[in-house]
Amino acid sequence: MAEPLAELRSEVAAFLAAEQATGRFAPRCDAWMRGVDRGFSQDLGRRGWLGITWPTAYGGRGQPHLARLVVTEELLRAGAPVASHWIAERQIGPAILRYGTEALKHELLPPIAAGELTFCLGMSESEAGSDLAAVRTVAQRDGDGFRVTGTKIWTTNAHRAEFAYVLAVTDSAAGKAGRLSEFVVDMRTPEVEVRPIYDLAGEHHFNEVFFDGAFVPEGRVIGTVGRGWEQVTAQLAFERGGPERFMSTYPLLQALAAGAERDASAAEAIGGLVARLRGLRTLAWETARRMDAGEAPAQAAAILKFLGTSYEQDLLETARRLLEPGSEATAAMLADVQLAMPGISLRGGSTEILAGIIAKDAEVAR
Amino acid sequence: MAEPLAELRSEVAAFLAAEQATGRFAPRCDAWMRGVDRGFSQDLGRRGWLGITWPTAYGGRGQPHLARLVVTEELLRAGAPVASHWIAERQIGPAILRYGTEALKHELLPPIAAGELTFCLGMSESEAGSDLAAVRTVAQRDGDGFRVTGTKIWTTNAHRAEFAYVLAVTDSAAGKAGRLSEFVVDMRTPEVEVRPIYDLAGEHHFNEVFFDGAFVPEGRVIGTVGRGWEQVTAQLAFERGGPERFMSTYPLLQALAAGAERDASAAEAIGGLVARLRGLRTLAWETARRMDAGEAPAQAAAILKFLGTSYEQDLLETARRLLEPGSEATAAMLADVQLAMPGISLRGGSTEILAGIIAKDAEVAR
Amino acid sequence: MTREEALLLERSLEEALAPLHPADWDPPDDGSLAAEAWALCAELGWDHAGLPEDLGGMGDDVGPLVILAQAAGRHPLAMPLVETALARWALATAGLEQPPEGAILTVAHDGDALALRPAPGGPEATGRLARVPWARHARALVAAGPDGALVVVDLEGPGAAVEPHVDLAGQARDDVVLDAVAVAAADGSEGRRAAALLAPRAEVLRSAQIAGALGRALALTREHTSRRSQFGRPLTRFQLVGAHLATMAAHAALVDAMLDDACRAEDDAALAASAGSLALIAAEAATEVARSAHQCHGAIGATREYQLHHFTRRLWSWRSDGGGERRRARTLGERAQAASAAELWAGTEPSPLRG
Amino acid sequence: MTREEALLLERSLEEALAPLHPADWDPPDDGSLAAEAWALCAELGWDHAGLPEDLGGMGDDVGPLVILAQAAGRHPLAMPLVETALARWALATAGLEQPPEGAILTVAHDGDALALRPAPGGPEATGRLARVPWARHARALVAAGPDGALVVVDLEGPGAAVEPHVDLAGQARDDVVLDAVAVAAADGSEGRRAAALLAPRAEVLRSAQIAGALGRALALTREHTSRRSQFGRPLTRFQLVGAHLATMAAHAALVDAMLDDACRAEDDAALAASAGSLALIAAEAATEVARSAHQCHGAIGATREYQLHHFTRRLWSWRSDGGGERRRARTLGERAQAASAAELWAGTEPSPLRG
Repeated sequence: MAEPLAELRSEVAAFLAAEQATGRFAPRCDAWMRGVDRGFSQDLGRRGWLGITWPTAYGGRGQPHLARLVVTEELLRAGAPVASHWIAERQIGPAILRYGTEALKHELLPPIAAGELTFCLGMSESEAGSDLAAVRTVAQRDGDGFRVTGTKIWTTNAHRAEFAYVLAVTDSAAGKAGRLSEFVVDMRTPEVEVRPIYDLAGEHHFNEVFFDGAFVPEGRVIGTVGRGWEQVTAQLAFERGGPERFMSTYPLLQALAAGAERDASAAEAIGGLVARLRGLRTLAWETARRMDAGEAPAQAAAILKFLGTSYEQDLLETARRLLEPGSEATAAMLADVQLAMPGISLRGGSTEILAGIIAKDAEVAR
Repeated sequence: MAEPLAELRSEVAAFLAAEQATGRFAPRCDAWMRGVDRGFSQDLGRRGWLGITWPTAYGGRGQPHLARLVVTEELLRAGAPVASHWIAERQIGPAILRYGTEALKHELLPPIAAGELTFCLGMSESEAGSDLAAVRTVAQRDGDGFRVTGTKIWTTNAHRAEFAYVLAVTDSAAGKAGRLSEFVVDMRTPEVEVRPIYDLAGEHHFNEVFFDGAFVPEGRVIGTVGRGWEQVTAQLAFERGGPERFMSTYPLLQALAAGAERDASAAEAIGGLVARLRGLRTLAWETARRMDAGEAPAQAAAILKFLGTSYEQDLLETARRLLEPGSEATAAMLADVQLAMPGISLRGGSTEILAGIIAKDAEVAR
Repeated sequence: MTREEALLLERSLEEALAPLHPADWDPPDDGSLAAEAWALCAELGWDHAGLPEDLGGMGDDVGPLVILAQAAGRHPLAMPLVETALARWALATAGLEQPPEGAILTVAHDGDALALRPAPGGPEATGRLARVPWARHARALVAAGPDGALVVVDLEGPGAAVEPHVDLAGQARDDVVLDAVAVAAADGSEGRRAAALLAPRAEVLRSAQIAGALGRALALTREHTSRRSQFGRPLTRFQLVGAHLATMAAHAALVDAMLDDACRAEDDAALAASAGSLALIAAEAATEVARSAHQCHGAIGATREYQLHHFTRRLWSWRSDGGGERRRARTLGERAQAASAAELWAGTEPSPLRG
Repeated sequence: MTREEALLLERSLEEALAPLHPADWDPPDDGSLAAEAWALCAELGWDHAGLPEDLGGMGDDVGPLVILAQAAGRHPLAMPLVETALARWALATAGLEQPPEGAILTVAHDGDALALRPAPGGPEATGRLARVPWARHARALVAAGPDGALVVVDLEGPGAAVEPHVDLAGQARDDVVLDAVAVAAADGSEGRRAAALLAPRAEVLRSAQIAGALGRALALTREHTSRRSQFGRPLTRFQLVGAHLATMAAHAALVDAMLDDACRAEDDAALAASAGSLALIAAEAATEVARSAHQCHGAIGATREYQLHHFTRRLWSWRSDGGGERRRARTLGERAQAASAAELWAGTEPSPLRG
């Protein structure tokens, strides 16, 4: 990696090591979903490590995607608490940058880059599952804006978010292509209500979010009314193509390498995992490079998530087999990952959905 | 196992050990498809070990299916050359016993039980794949019989067989239920032609068989004209439910246990395989017990084949990993199994087809 | 036990336990006891199932305990019914005194980690026992001691301390620390038999609990996938969903067959041999079934509101009980590597079929 | 090598090799040479690709050899083009003499199994080299000797014997038995560099051949599944077929990315590190892709009449070359277990991206 990137990596790693040493955080698997610490995100923002690819005019640093990849790799490697800004910085910022009005960019990108805003994703609905074409939430014109009505589910961090990204129907008569639009909804709008959903670990990250005619001003539309399908598809490439698809569990790999017995069985299993991790990092780098070249590598991103899920599941099984019965800390980490794994494997699209995308993009199957 | 069965097992095992010691055969994986030795089959027949469940009137011994299971387990364990009689004894005999006329039973069952007849299975067609409903071979009434016209493919041992079992359309206007009938076709009929197909190992077991108006007398119909679909479905339970679905590769397991290094990796992998083999044998015994109780456990048979294929594939991968680079004999056995495995995993229905049957029989999916 | 007795026991268990956990039920994860359920089971005498008939039990046969454990797997109630019944069987087998009615007992799998020392008042045990199920609630535990005797530890006496932990399902799995605790030890042939059979029976019973939970996970998945649609088609119409359902059904059938096999074992050695394979097969089934169940359920399956987690979290925990899969597989594998060809083959022979 | 040069080389290889194996082509499995193909490659000088430009090659960069090896994977011709090119590179790098034009050379992976003894006329080698590709056709082999020097063995000289074997694909994999055979050894720094890089380069090139064969297996499977129907629907409409195609495409993409990574390695140590992961990933891809390809093809795929076997049989053989996956994985794993946290992480860092 070119010099400045290596330097950036050292800086981020040094910062994280120091913060961890002071006890500010303990490495945790799946921390980009579960590790919520607004102050930590703000610290990253102050150092210029969020929105690093965005133009300086919007609070970014005009760096390549490879620089962002270096930062995210180090954050994930450390298991640092980055959930407060993650979704906003990963996919909402880029979507606004690509499709938003000048005013919206100036309003939202700088605070996202400062780590000051939490976004939640209002995509899924209980009857839609992975099928975004089945979204039923509607946004009806009302004066100089829209009124959003419907229910979103599996909305991570809705109870902590300033804003929701909402995918809604603006033309129910249109086909998939013209039916949907994207909105930024202020979560303080009175007609928005949040109900908690507890996950397998008994933690509260998911929510159900009810919109009962919540008003959204015209300026909070992302992109073009009716182009939501096309826009969100591009967004999913950002969502799937990052290293969180195989590095949610890096702290467990580290514990495994350090803690497993030194025998043939352990060495062979760990060797296989390490090789796969290198392969996945290489694919992620390649994906970032293609984004820098202006592409939207949707299939590469789907492949990354597809292989990443299988790697993370195999890592968990291997670690469980090799580390149990282990120390208290190891047992706790294993339990943490085990309870998170069903969620990890579904996020960004189930394996079944991804297989369809990969096969279809190769213009073969559906 | 009750006393007489244990005795039967010892007898068969002792015979096989003695024959192997004289060099009459060398243990080979997949020998029930590849190990062709008419004389050997006749020796088994002379000892009363073929058609053992059939009534004595037809050359059998009136024993339970568990006795047949004991014999087949020992034959497979030894990797003995049993392909000459296998298909005839496993599924054609039982089909004739169940549906055939008295004359047909007297004609064919005694020589099958004597190991003197080889049957080939004319089910698959090149455009039908696993879909028996798509069979196109027709059997047209002609005087006191039928004339069969069509092409069957993947017909194992057709070039060595006295008879072919043929599934053919007798009423092309009928639905699946009334469309098909089952015939026994004499392979010496002049209008039958056999073309070899070489497999991955370059061996000749498969064939394409052309029927160009081959005459079949009325008496060679199995069961009722038009009931072929129903009859063949019951036959598939016999085809799938036997120990050959996980014991094709037993000689490799034995070589693995004897030849692998003694380390943690080898012990853990071998331990897992041995436990699964015990589980599969238990399922196969249970399936045979249910046949003795008069059931046709089609779902249990599909489960056996489904789990058996995955066990055999894992055994091969484990053996390859643990035994290479190995001795010449081991390398040859590994190569043999590797080249046979695509065939092994497809025979009796691909995993995809079986999954459908298992899920469907549980009245759920299709 | 006749088939009728078995069905009767199964039905009584079903009728008593099913009403205790409604669909929206979500008990705490802190290792606490489902006291009402436990009281009911004790009142109905199910914890005595392993005792001789003259003591109110159903005899030495492992069958009734297996039915009990399957029910405990289908009904995810926080209580040591299986552990107590197993411990009472061991005490009776060893010729030791039965604790009072309603007492909670448990079983440790690593009794060989204890140091036993003779003392004036009888032997004393020192050491740490890891992850003992429900120890905090138990009056006593039984274990196979380092010298092969059955050891009974009074957990309420001086020198015994319990460090609380919970497993993935919020079930108590406590470390027990013993400092010169007076124990009862049965080292006659009956005591040794009970000690030697403790681990295999625990494996069989945990596998039976796994079987019960597998069945429920499969049933919930069938229900869910036949009720829900995606892309305009019911989930069951998707071939990959069918593949998951087939995987689940196949693994569940394999475990059931091996459970029957264990129940048919003709002697103690045969039971131990069957249990070793069964435990590995059940652990693998737990992994595969839980994965497929969650995959078919999607997000709803990963919530506390929906019932699936009661079963999958227990499957993840139970598969590791008794020392873990790796140790078990290695033991079986080392035996296979040392075996002659005839021993290897005989080692995979099922128990004789009856009728 | 510029991108244009790479494309040009790729196109020339494609145009020359593709016509040499028609769809119904089924050469013998006896380890014999595709003599016409070899003569053509030698005439076009491709076996010289690893030499310095002034010797008619394309330089020290591994890139041109990778393109050559990928083509050799796409075109299943029985010849040691990759081995000869690698051996010529090693000889040039070590400063040793090049054999005459058209000479067939090969490479042994287990040169440390040789015993080298000084003798009046120079060092002599004794020992057995296992499964050396194409040894029966080769004039000489190169290997890394036990002391780290590059060793060249004249296979036509006295004391050298070849025991013929074939691999799963009918390719010659011969044992070489040496009895006090006079060898050339380069033990200066250039010779040691060539010897140290021999195994990593062989791994990269075998992985490149695997990549070529993966691509062909995938293409054949796409073609087959889009052309054939079952139960009235094209195979590609079946979700499980889609899952197989996705598995194949994903593994192929992973191998391609790691091949690029190896080509970008900044120094010899980086190449060795990349090659270790690449070889494991390529071996796993070979297994997965071959399995899915056969599963999608059904019976036709398991015949000699259809082309798939040319690729899958080579995939099954190539994944084991150089000592096998188990040894490789263990080496990587032992290193990871001994590593500090920082080393573990750095050990998975890709080679720098260019542009």
